[in-house]
Amino acid sequence: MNFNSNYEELFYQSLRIRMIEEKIAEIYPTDKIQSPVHLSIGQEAVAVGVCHHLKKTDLIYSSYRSHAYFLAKGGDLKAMLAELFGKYDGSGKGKAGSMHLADKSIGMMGSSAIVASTISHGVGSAFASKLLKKEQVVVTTFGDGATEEGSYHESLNLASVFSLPVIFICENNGLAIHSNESQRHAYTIHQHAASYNIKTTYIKEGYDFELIADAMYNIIQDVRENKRPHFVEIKTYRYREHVGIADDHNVPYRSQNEYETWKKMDPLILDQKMVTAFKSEISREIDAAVEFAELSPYPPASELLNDVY
Amino acid sequence: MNFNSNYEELFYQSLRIRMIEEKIAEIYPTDKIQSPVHLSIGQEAVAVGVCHHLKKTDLIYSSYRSHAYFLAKGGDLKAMLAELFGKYDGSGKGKAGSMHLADKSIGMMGSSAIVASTISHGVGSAFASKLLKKEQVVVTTFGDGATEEGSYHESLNLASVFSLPVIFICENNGLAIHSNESQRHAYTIHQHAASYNIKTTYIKEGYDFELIADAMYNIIQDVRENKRPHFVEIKTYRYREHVGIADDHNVPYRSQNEYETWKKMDPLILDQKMVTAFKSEISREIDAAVEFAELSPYPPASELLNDVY
Amino acid sequence: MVSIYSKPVTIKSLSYRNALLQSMSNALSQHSHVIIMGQGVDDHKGTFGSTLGLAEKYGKMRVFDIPLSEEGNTGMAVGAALNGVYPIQTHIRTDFSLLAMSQIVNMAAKYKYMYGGHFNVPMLIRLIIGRSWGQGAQHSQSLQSLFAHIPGLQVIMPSNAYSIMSSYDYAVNHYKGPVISFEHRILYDIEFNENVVYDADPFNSKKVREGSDVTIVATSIMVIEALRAADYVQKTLNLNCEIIDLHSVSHMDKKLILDSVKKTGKLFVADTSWQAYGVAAEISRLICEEDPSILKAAVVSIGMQPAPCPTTQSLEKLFYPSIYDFISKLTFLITGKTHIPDENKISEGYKKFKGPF
Amino acid sequence: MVSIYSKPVTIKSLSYRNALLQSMSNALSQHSHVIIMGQGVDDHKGTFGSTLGLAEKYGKMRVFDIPLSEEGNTGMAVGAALNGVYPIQTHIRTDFSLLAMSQIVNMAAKYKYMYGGHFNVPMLIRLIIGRSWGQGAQHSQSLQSLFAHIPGLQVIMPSNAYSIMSSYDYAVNHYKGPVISFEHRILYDIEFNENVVYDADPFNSKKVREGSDVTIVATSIMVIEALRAADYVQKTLNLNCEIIDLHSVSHMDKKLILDSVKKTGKLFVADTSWQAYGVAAEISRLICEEDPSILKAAVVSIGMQPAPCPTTQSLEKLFYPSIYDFISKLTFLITGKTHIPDENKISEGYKKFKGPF
Ligand SMILES: Cc1ncc(C[n+]2csc(CCOP(=O)(O)OP(=O)(O)O)c2C)c(N)n1
Ligand SMILES: Cc1ncc(C[n+]2csc(CCOP(=O)(O)OP(=O)(O)O)c2C)c(N)n1
Ligand SMILES: [Mg+2]
Ligand SMILES: [Mg+2]
Repeated sequence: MNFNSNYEELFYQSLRIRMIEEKIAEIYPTDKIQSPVHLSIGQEAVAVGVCHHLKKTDLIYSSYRSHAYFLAKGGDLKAMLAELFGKYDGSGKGKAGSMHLADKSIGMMGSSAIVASTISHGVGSAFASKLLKKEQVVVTTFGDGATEEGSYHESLNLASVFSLPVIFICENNGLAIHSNESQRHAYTIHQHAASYNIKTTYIKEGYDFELIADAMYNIIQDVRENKRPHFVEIKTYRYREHVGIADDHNVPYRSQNEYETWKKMDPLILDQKMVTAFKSEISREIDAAVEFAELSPYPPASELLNDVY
Repeated sequence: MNFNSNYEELFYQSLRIRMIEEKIAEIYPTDKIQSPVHLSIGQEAVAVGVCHHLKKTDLIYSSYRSHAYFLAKGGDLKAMLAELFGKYDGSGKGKAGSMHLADKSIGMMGSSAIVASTISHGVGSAFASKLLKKEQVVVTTFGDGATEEGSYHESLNLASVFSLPVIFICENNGLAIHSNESQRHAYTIHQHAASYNIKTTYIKEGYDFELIADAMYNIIQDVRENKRPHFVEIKTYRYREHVGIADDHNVPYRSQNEYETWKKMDPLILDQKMVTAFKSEISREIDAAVEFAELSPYPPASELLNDVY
Repeated sequence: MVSIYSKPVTIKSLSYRNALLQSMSNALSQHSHVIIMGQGVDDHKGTFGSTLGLAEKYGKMRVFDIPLSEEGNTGMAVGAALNGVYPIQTHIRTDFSLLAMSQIVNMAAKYKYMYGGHFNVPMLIRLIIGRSWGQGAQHSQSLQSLFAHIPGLQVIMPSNAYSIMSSYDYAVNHYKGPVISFEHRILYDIEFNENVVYDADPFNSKKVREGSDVTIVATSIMVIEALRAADYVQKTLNLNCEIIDLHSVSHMDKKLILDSVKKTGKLFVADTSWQAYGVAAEISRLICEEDPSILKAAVVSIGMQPAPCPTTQSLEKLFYPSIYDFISKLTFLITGKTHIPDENKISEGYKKFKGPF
Repeated sequence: MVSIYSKPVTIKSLSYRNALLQSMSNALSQHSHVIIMGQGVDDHKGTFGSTLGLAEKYGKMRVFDIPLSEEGNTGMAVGAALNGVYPIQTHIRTDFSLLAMSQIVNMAAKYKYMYGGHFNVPMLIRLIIGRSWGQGAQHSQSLQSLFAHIPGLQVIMPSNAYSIMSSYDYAVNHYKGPVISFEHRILYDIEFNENVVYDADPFNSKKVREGSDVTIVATSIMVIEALRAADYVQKTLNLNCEIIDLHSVSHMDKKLILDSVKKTGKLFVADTSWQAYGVAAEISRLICEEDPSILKAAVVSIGMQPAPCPTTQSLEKLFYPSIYDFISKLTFLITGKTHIPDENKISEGYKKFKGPF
């Protein structure tokens, strides 16, 4: 694709992710995807902005909510959908499913359904990068809820003590399942993170892919050159329910108002001209990928006990 | 005992603890105490100052380095020494040993050899105190090393989110075994703790039992009345090796100079008049307790499988 | 320990979920020192319905959501228990309890013994085993063997609604130590119609079917599978299975098992986890150390395949033993002959779990 | 798997500690991507001597002390392994690994399978089992069964210096997955004089003594106890014990064990942990599921008593099986007669451990 501007490119990528997830939501009731799905609809700009200036050789770790990162880091859509369908051509041969997307070839190193479990992996890979002089930066992404886990504290301390080229991305959608951040946090995430002697950036415009990408440009450069961690908190908003596909704003754990406010700032809603420009092309790509996933075979029984050690 | 001043009383208690631990060091080579001992020599003022204004019904949790707390909270010396000797009259019937001193009757609720494991217990007991309206404060003490553990972070957050009457005492001797704080901490303990929206006090004069007791007086009152946590970091210095009885200043992991500096501020060394005044009385008490411990029987074989559930 | 049956009850139909909800509600209403703490216990899903509405009724000091910090939360529960509270802690997946292992194993399990018997840590930890709909490797584990290896823990796997009622009542009202209970997610939707009887010792293993041809020892949802298989082989082949609902995997009723195997000479073990170092292993030890000659055939055991759980349905269905596997292996054990189960004659099982959670 | 002996070596005398130090040093010198991380690995005690001087030699980027954060550290090791480093992680007591269970069980063990075989997590976790001198409940656990239950982990218990040499060499140079190795603290001080041979598969179980009267399967330091007991009953009563050093508790050599028990008809299991859901259980399952009739007598097993470890020496000595227990139970199993061991005829064991650590 040729784009006329950075904005266009980032828009395209964000829209593509949204349309892919909307397609997943459309397919879900057919039971073809038998795997819990955690959609990033509303949060796409974060993944797109974070990954834009990363190199293919840079690494990224994510959580169960990882479709957006998989795609933004350059993951193959066909392999992703096949994976969700539980098929052999999936990125994890069907063994992974939606919660465990990964692809070594693009530096997407893992996504885990144990909250906060990949934060320390980012630290470790950054250690390896430094020791082996790889000039790689490593990104590890997680939600606001993940910051409550002990290993989060441990990881921030380790990264700072050893001065490692790791970028922590806290994607703060204000919710852990149905629980609000204020109920769970005595601290303010980026302020608390700063107490580990880590440089910190707070971005409250989580819908603004350009702003995020620009901020990341400088951060990535600093981390790569100076081999030291950086912490980024990005405020964002989850449009759908925690797991599954529904809009659950009917449940009073959060407010419809907040939702409307976020939507009013969402370029993917605001800029319908761009949407129209890209929509059909993206649809075609998605349809082809869905067909690929449908046609891909299930893994053979022989795979059951393969790769255990 | 009658004391002419607060100073005298606190001095007496600190001296008593030191003399008891020196006696333990004296006995240790005989192998009568077959249990790893972690001495508080040099750190006594912390325990004495912290416990002085606690009520018997207030609770305290500690680590494997807990002789001083056990005694300062009012624990029975005979029961403690018998415990170290592995005897049936010990506070834990000999099953506990030096690392697990506890006595429910004085609110000494446990001491654990898993670093940081009792921090959350303090939080939980404070929760119970609040729920059951006990008007108790709960103290949990731990070292600087313990702050590196994930559950430390979790505990601070929990205490603050639920606004619980718990006092965190971080006894910072600058060392975790042979490792210096600066190697291990990207953060400054009390500053980091403050980021949890917890009131924080930093006391660098860990030898000054009066200053500590006075600070604790206010803290205890605030925590009891307002049912909210407080965090206290107290700088102190460990005179002996981490575990065992030797002076290991010959090993270059720390400096002899630092040791000399701390000794120059230590009232138990400076105020020889007081030492002379109390020494023989304390010695008598200790000798009687040692005799008690010696004479106490070992637990019978029937105890082996008792109290497992 | 031998089961002494008593107090027959005649509740007609009760789902596992409602038994849980009722147990939780009973505990809270009977004792002001009982609390429920866990992620989502107070939300509109209420831990898959098992704590629904309780926060509203008993207040948010007693039924509360808790930050994501399993080790700290468990330590908090231990500390609360040491100061007069009875904490009921929930983990919506068993897998998350691995983050709390040190508190459970190093602290809760040892608190009484380690300090010479002066302290008790009465508490209940509810762990939900996930299965189906692509739960995958990290939301499907069934880690009872890890806990059952540790002295000081009472580890139970209630297989039906009545077992929940009696076990949780006993845990809260009588037992003084930490109880780890494994609840199978698939059981939640099942209604239990039979009149099951309360037991004098609700943590004990129970014989749930008399028979003479084989002894089936089963845990959790595998008890239901065992009943279906037994039903089938009875109707179809006139074979009589004796079934023991193991229930407590840490304190199994050795005599009950040994007496049964002595009678039948054959043992079939159906557990929810991997077999290595699992329930079949421990029961094998029990028999081998008592008298291996009571076994007239090799033991057969079923459980998870020795791999992490794959997400795709095509492999997941091979990962867990099906009722066909169960019946064919069982039949072969009893008769020495191959039998191909007739699908139409297998009694209805539980509904297929439809995701996502 | 059958052991194929090869590459005989003739090193004369080597302590367990020196074997460890040499293995660590070899790994560091052979590969620039090997690191050692753990509390105190770079201090003047050097993990009980097993890492002494290595930080000075290989630099503190490669041999380094690490903050007290087991879960985070293990995750860091996993992440490093995923990016080209071979991490060797140490825990000075096994008990501390309970804080890292989620990383080990939920992540390291599953990394390869869960993502479809595309990733490997080669790493070695060294866990030291404490014993004696009042280690107490939290510094004495031997948690191999917990790990061995989990598919994806290779769990070994090297019983001697040569086993360390070959296993760690194999782990670092050939094996692609996570290895959990249990090193018994008491073994550190022992010198091994025999010419032991390297094995083609260093993770495999090994027959270390031929005999016909009984099969002893032992782990870690219990192998030494088994050799002493076998020696005694041979000299004193002319009884011949076959001894299998189990070594890998997760991937035991089933054929080796079954063949031996078929020959001797009798099985004695000596492990370092509690017996419930432990090594004796798993070996019992193996036999029961294969052919229980090969057992001509009830299996005997020894291990820790079913309680947390008491600190006082008076109970601690009852908590662990003594060599007298071992010999008398062994003799009774073989002969059916009571025998009171003659202390003077028991070969010298290891030195008593003198604390504090
Ligand atoms: C260790 C662990 N505890 C609990 C859960 C259950 N759980 C899954 S997602 C989630 C909320 C996490 O919130 P956050 O980190 O903010 O991520 P988000 O889902 O908002 O992207 C919880 C509690 C889990 N998967 N892992
Ligand atoms: C979870 C855990 N990890 C490691 C150890 C080994 N260890 C015992 S004491 C100690 C140092 C703790 O330092 P600190 O908390 O500062 O307490 P101090 O000994 O200085 O009083 C370590 C690492 C342990 N006991 N528990
Ligand atoms: Mg969130
Ligand atoms: Mg310290």
